[in-house]
Amino acid sequence: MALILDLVEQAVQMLLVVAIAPLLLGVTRKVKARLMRRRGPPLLQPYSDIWKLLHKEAVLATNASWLYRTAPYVIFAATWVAAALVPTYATGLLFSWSADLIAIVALIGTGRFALALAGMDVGTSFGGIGASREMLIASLAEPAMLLVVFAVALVAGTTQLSSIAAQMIDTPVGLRVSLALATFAFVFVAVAENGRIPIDNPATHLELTMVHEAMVLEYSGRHLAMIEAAAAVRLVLYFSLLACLFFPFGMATADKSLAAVSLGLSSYLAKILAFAVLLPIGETLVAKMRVFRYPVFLGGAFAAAALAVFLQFVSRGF
Amino acid sequence: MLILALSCVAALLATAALAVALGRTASASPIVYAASLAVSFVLLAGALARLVADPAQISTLTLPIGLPGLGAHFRLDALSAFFLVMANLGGSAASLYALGYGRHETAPRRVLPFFAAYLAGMNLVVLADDAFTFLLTWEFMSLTSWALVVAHHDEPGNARAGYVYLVMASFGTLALLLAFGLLAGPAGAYAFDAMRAAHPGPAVAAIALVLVLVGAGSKAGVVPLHVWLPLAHPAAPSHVSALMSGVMTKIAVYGFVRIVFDLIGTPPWWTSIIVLAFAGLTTVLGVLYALMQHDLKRLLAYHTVENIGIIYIGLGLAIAFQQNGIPWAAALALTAALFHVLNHSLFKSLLFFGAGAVLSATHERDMERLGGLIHRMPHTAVAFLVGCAAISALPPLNGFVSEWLTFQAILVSPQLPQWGLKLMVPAVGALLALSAALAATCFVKAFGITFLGRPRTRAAEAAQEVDRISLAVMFAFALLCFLAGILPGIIIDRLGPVVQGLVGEMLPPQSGLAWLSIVPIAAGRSSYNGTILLIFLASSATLTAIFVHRFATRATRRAPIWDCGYPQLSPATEYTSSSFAMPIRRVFGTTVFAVREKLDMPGPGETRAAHFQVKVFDPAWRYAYGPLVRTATKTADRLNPLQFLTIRRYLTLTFSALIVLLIVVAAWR
Amino acid sequence: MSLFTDIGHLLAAGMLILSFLLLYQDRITATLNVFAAQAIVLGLAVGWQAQLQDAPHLFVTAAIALVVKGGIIPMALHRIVRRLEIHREIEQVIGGGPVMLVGLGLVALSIMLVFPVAGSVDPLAREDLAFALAVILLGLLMMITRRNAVTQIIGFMSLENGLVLAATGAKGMPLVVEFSVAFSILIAFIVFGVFVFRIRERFDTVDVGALDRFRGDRGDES
Amino acid sequence: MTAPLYAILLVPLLAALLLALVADYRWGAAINIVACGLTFAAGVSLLLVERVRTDVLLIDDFNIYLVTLTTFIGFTTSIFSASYIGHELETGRLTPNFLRFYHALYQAMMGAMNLALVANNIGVLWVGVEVATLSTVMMVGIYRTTAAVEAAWKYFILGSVGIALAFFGTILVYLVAQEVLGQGLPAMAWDRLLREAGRFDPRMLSLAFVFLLVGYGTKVGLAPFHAWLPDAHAEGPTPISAVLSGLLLNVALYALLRFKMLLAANPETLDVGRIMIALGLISLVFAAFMLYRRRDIKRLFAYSSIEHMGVITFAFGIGGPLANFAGLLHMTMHSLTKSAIFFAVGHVAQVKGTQRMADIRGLSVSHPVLAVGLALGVIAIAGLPPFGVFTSEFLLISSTFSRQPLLALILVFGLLVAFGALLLRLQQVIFGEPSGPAGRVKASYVPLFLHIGFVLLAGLWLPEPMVRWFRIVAAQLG
Repeated sequence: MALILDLVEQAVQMLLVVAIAPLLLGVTRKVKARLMRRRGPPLLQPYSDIWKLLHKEAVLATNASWLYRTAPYVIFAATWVAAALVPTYATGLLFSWSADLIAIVALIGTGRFALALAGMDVGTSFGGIGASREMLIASLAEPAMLLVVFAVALVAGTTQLSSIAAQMIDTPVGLRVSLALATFAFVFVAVAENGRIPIDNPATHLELTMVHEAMVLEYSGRHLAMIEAAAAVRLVLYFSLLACLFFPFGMATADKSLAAVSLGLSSYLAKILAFAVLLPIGETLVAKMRVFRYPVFLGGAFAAAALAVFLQFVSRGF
Repeated sequence: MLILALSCVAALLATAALAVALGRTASASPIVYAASLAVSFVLLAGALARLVADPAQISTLTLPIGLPGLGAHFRLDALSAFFLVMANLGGSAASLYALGYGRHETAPRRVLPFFAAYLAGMNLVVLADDAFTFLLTWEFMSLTSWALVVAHHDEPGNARAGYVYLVMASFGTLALLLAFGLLAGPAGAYAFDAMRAAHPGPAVAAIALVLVLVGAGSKAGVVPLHVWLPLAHPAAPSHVSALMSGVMTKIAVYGFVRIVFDLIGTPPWWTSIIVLAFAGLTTVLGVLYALMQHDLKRLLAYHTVENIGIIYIGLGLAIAFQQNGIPWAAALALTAALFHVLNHSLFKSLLFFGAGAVLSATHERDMERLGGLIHRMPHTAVAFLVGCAAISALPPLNGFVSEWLTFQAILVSPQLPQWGLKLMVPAVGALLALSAALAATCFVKAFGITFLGRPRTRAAEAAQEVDRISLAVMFAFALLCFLAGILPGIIIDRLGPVVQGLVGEMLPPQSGLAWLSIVPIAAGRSSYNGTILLIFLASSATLTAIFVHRFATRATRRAPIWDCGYPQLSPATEYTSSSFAMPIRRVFGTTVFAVREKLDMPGPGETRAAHFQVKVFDPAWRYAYGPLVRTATKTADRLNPLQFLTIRRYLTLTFSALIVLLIVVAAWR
Repeated sequence: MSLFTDIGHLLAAGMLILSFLLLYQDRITATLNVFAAQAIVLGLAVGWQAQLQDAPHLFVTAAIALVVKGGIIPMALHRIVRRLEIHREIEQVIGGGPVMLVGLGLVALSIMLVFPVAGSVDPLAREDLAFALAVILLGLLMMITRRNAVTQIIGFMSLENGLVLAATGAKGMPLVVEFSVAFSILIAFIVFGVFVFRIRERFDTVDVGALDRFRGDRGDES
Repeated sequence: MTAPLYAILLVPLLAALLLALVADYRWGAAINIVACGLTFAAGVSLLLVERVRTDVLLIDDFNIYLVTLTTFIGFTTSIFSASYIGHELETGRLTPNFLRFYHALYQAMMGAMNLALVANNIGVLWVGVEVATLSTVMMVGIYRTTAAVEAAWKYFILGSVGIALAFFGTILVYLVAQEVLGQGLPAMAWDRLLREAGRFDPRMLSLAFVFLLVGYGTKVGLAPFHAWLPDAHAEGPTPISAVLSGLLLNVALYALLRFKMLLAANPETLDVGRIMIALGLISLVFAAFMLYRRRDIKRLFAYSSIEHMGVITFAFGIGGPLANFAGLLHMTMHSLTKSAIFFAVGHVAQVKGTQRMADIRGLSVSHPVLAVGLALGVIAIAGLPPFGVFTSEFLLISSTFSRQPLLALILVFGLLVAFGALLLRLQQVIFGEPSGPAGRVKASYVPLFLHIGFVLLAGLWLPEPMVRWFRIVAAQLG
């Protein structure tokens, strides 16, 4: 019985992340447009975009291989599973122990791996550009992300997301220098991984500046839909991670009473909505970077995270 | 079992003799490879049985050969059994693969005898139980592999590769010899048992450890002793490259583990800092070197260096923990290292087999001249892709598990008391994280440029899928990569007794756990479950696909690629491997490798071709070996005139030597 | 007894002095004559030892010294020198003055080496030994300060004189005669070598340096 | 049971006289082989009969295996030489009456070396070494080319000076000995000297050793007395190079070690070990660097001989049971291996018609078996397993490092440098596109592979009596 409940919970969680993903995208776009004095698309526009794409026929390049066709599903699945394993409104998910934070980071990597390969499959130079830049960003961002993981794990004494969150809630660690640094680094990484300004501009289609868009340039129809959905889910994933790691308050931990759960749910939604509003604000404040200034940006994140880890090694008090 | 192993080795040597006898006959190659396949399979089965059945049992044997008064000691314990499994897994796979691949061999007489002898040598190293036998077999292994490296001596660069290889190899052997001399003491107690019994003082232990790091490291490819590796591994025939990269470097690791953990036992804690420093350096530099390559086999060889670094990180941590009395953590780190040994032998062999398939299909190793092979050789592509994913440490494959364990070991290291370690370990962790990401980049490049896109040359267009046997081997190894990834608990449990024997602790048994997940330390702390992850991924992907195909359209139209309005884009417009690596080169290369890029772009209206040239310098050559060679040459030139003196001058030499000696006698007393 | 020892001492010292003379002789013919003189003194010294130790076989050695080294070989060398038309050549000794100093140093060294342990052995043998050692070293020094094959041979022969002196000085040493014979043969070989290889015709000079024109690895490119 | 003992001296003597009369070179070669075979048989039978000790002759643990080794290598070399000179006659480098000379001298040299080995008398020892030297001098010059004559002349002059100094040393030893043992033969007999060495005047003994070291050291080819060695090896007939490296150097070293035993038995004496260490390391490192600039393949291996003599001298200088054992083993292994290498080199030089390595390439393509032989030889001499040299170097380095780390490092450095040079040349010669004539080798490979086989065997297993002798001698060497 309890198992069934857990399964239900897990399923809810999975559906939840997929369900709200386009909405978040819509929110960010809307806010951004508003900040630019545009009216902007309706909030639910992403849903209809994906829906439309799903029903269009997919145009494949003549020399596209099976990898090109399967990649979108792999990407989506990897991102989705990763997102599904991050506790959103309640800790102690049924399967949350099957992959800890490191594994989740690696899962995102799996998705990226597939995406980059797919970008190179048809053999246009855009795919190449996109893939090589994406991997550059990844190879700068992933270590920073792992260091963030280290820092958090050292504070909480575990890499288990549920346990981390539970720990943070039950025994409030208070304000920690290392955690502050880690949060800072995490935000940078999240911006980079989601291809937001200043790293990448999701709205652009100017070949020389685009990264993510360049990779998926050849995609159309349902495949493109999958990739767009994956991108949206990834945004949710990072928001939930941010919420779960650094702002876990309000999560339902021990008691799974309806009240607690609903509290957790609402607080979760509030949190990620807040992030979805803050992100575009941040984006409008800065300008897109040249490719070769990424190292500076992500290097900052890396340095901050590394500093956090060092502090943890020096003394658990930080 | 030990008897069996030794007789198997004897059989391998007999096979080598047989190969010599068979000479040029057409049937030589299948016979030899079949024989070595059979023998190494028997060895594999035996060692596996031993590891599963009673790993704790230790069987020894002394033959009346070898060093006079000492005899040749052999010993089979859990550690040797594990490495026997690893070695013969690679050995039998390579033999099987060669049954197909070996048909293309142009000079079988230069390969066959040494192949069998090489297998014998690697097995003997693992079994040796005294310094003399160990070094003898160790160098025998180097010697036979040297012969294999120079098998195609007429191809440019191979002779040089062989030269650098053998010189470095004997350098390493001499370092090990010095270490043994130190451990054996002036009395010359060369048997490993005697060394185990004698507990060296901290100073001796430290010096010995450094010497072993140098000696075994030069064979394993620890930076800056790696220079021979990217030259030699690609030069050999591909199934041998697989053995050299996949197995021999691990035998070197075995040497390190055996001597440091078993014989020395208690090196001072600070030696771990040295090991960790070199390991971190090796990890990052190795993968960066690999990224700069465009020769497929050389890329793989350089990447071996990175994995060796990861393994040594585990070993360094194990030393640190053990010397600080945290055996369970030492067990964790050591398990991670040994697990990675197995994993790397799996996917690196797989990748070299794949590279060999590409080579035999296109006669090309240069990725810039390949591409689009996924259409021409689909099966190879699948296997190679699995290898790439595994080596990039992507879940749910095996590469991730060992890296995950290493990370877990790093995460418990704040318990280490010493400051040096407090600062070194997180730095190494950061380097490991960096290298993990770079490895993914490296293999996106390797697979993308070689198999994806459009063929860049005729050779790539005309490629044909390779023979069934090679494919079978590749798929078997791909499957093993999967299994090791989703069922790591089983392997960790097999490693338990091995680790137990070395650091006196082992990880808690995993196979009993629910859902087949692994919990290295405590359930609340960290756990990973490849099986569930795989199920999750597979189910969600298929569900989505079904959903999409069911409820949305599945209509598909083929169309030419988008050419920005320029019809028939030539393959030359594709991204090349050097252009793919360009951003990384810009970011890391300019500082690390002193990369020089020369672009000669014709102005508008000019009809001449544009030229782009990249020079990547290996700092090891630049700052270590180059000067060394120059000094040696200069010294030789300085001394050479002494060959051309007149008799009178020679007499003067004799005379002055005599006078000096006389003065010594006069001054004495 | 003291008289005897004094005479023995005297003869040995005479050889030493002749060695010094050899060292700075720069005309070949003169060098040959001085060598002959040294050989004769050697013969006398050996004869004296034979008398002293009443070891008749030593007279053979003495005779060899007198006849072969004092007579035949110098004559042969005179002929060679004349044949090679270098009997008028002035051969410059390398660093004449310093060489004398070095020679003195060598004498001092040899005395230092042999004397202090004048233990049970009778002093005569010791002194002879010291002088013999000095003669040997001086001969060697001469060999390396001359460029001319003939003078080098002379240097070697005076070295060998020193050896014979030492050998005969060693009381009751067996096979001394055989040794001296063997050495005479050796020297005969050397002379023979100069003669047969006809250094002049082969190398256009007696300068031994020229022998080294055809040096092992010279002139091979890579 | 002195018959075999006299046989190894008389057979060569008679053979030498006989060969001086035989005009036909085929007969000469045949007689040469037969005589060497008989000598070898006698040498082997020495192992079976019980030890002999007379006033002049002596068989003990030290020289018994050296005699066997010497006669064995003499035998194999005579076989090799038979085919070698046949070719030399075809190419007209030698004429039959020179060969008469050559064979007679060959036997004379063998006899002299045996004499030096079995002598129980420091004077006879000296005579043996000198006769061997002089006979080889003449064989070195036998080609009569300017280079050969120069080599012979250099060898002759330097050798003679060595002879003289060694003789002076011998006189000194007699002087110190006769103070204790009284005048006459006893004061020159090994067994007595060794027994009474403790009572000798240490200072004079040390002085004597210095002269002997320089004198016999010249024969051993230690730097800086080595000058004659490379040219003598390079310019003489290859069989002579083989016996020079394989035997004569050993015999000279044997003489030196005999005297070292005296000093070892006398604690008061100067610690000559240091001097030997210094000379050994100088020779090793010097030769190692000289290897790089060699163009002539025979000269290359001549320098490698200098290098190994340095290693051996170093080993005895270090002393101690392990190092001395290693030194003795290394002596044996080096003579077997180096003579094998010279056999191979001889074949190479004959089929390719040159000794310049620059003109010899791709041997493994044109003459695979020969290439394998050469490669095995070089690998063995470079101290790689599973050959005997590895065993001795293993013992030497490991035992030295635990006692004298610094010296061991220098030793390792020298060995590594030398290895680099040898391997470089080997690869140049056997790999790449074949060059020059590809004619078949018209000689038997038996001697070559016989030697290598023995070296290989010794690398894996040493016969028990040999080990015992080595141990005893090692103990005596202190």
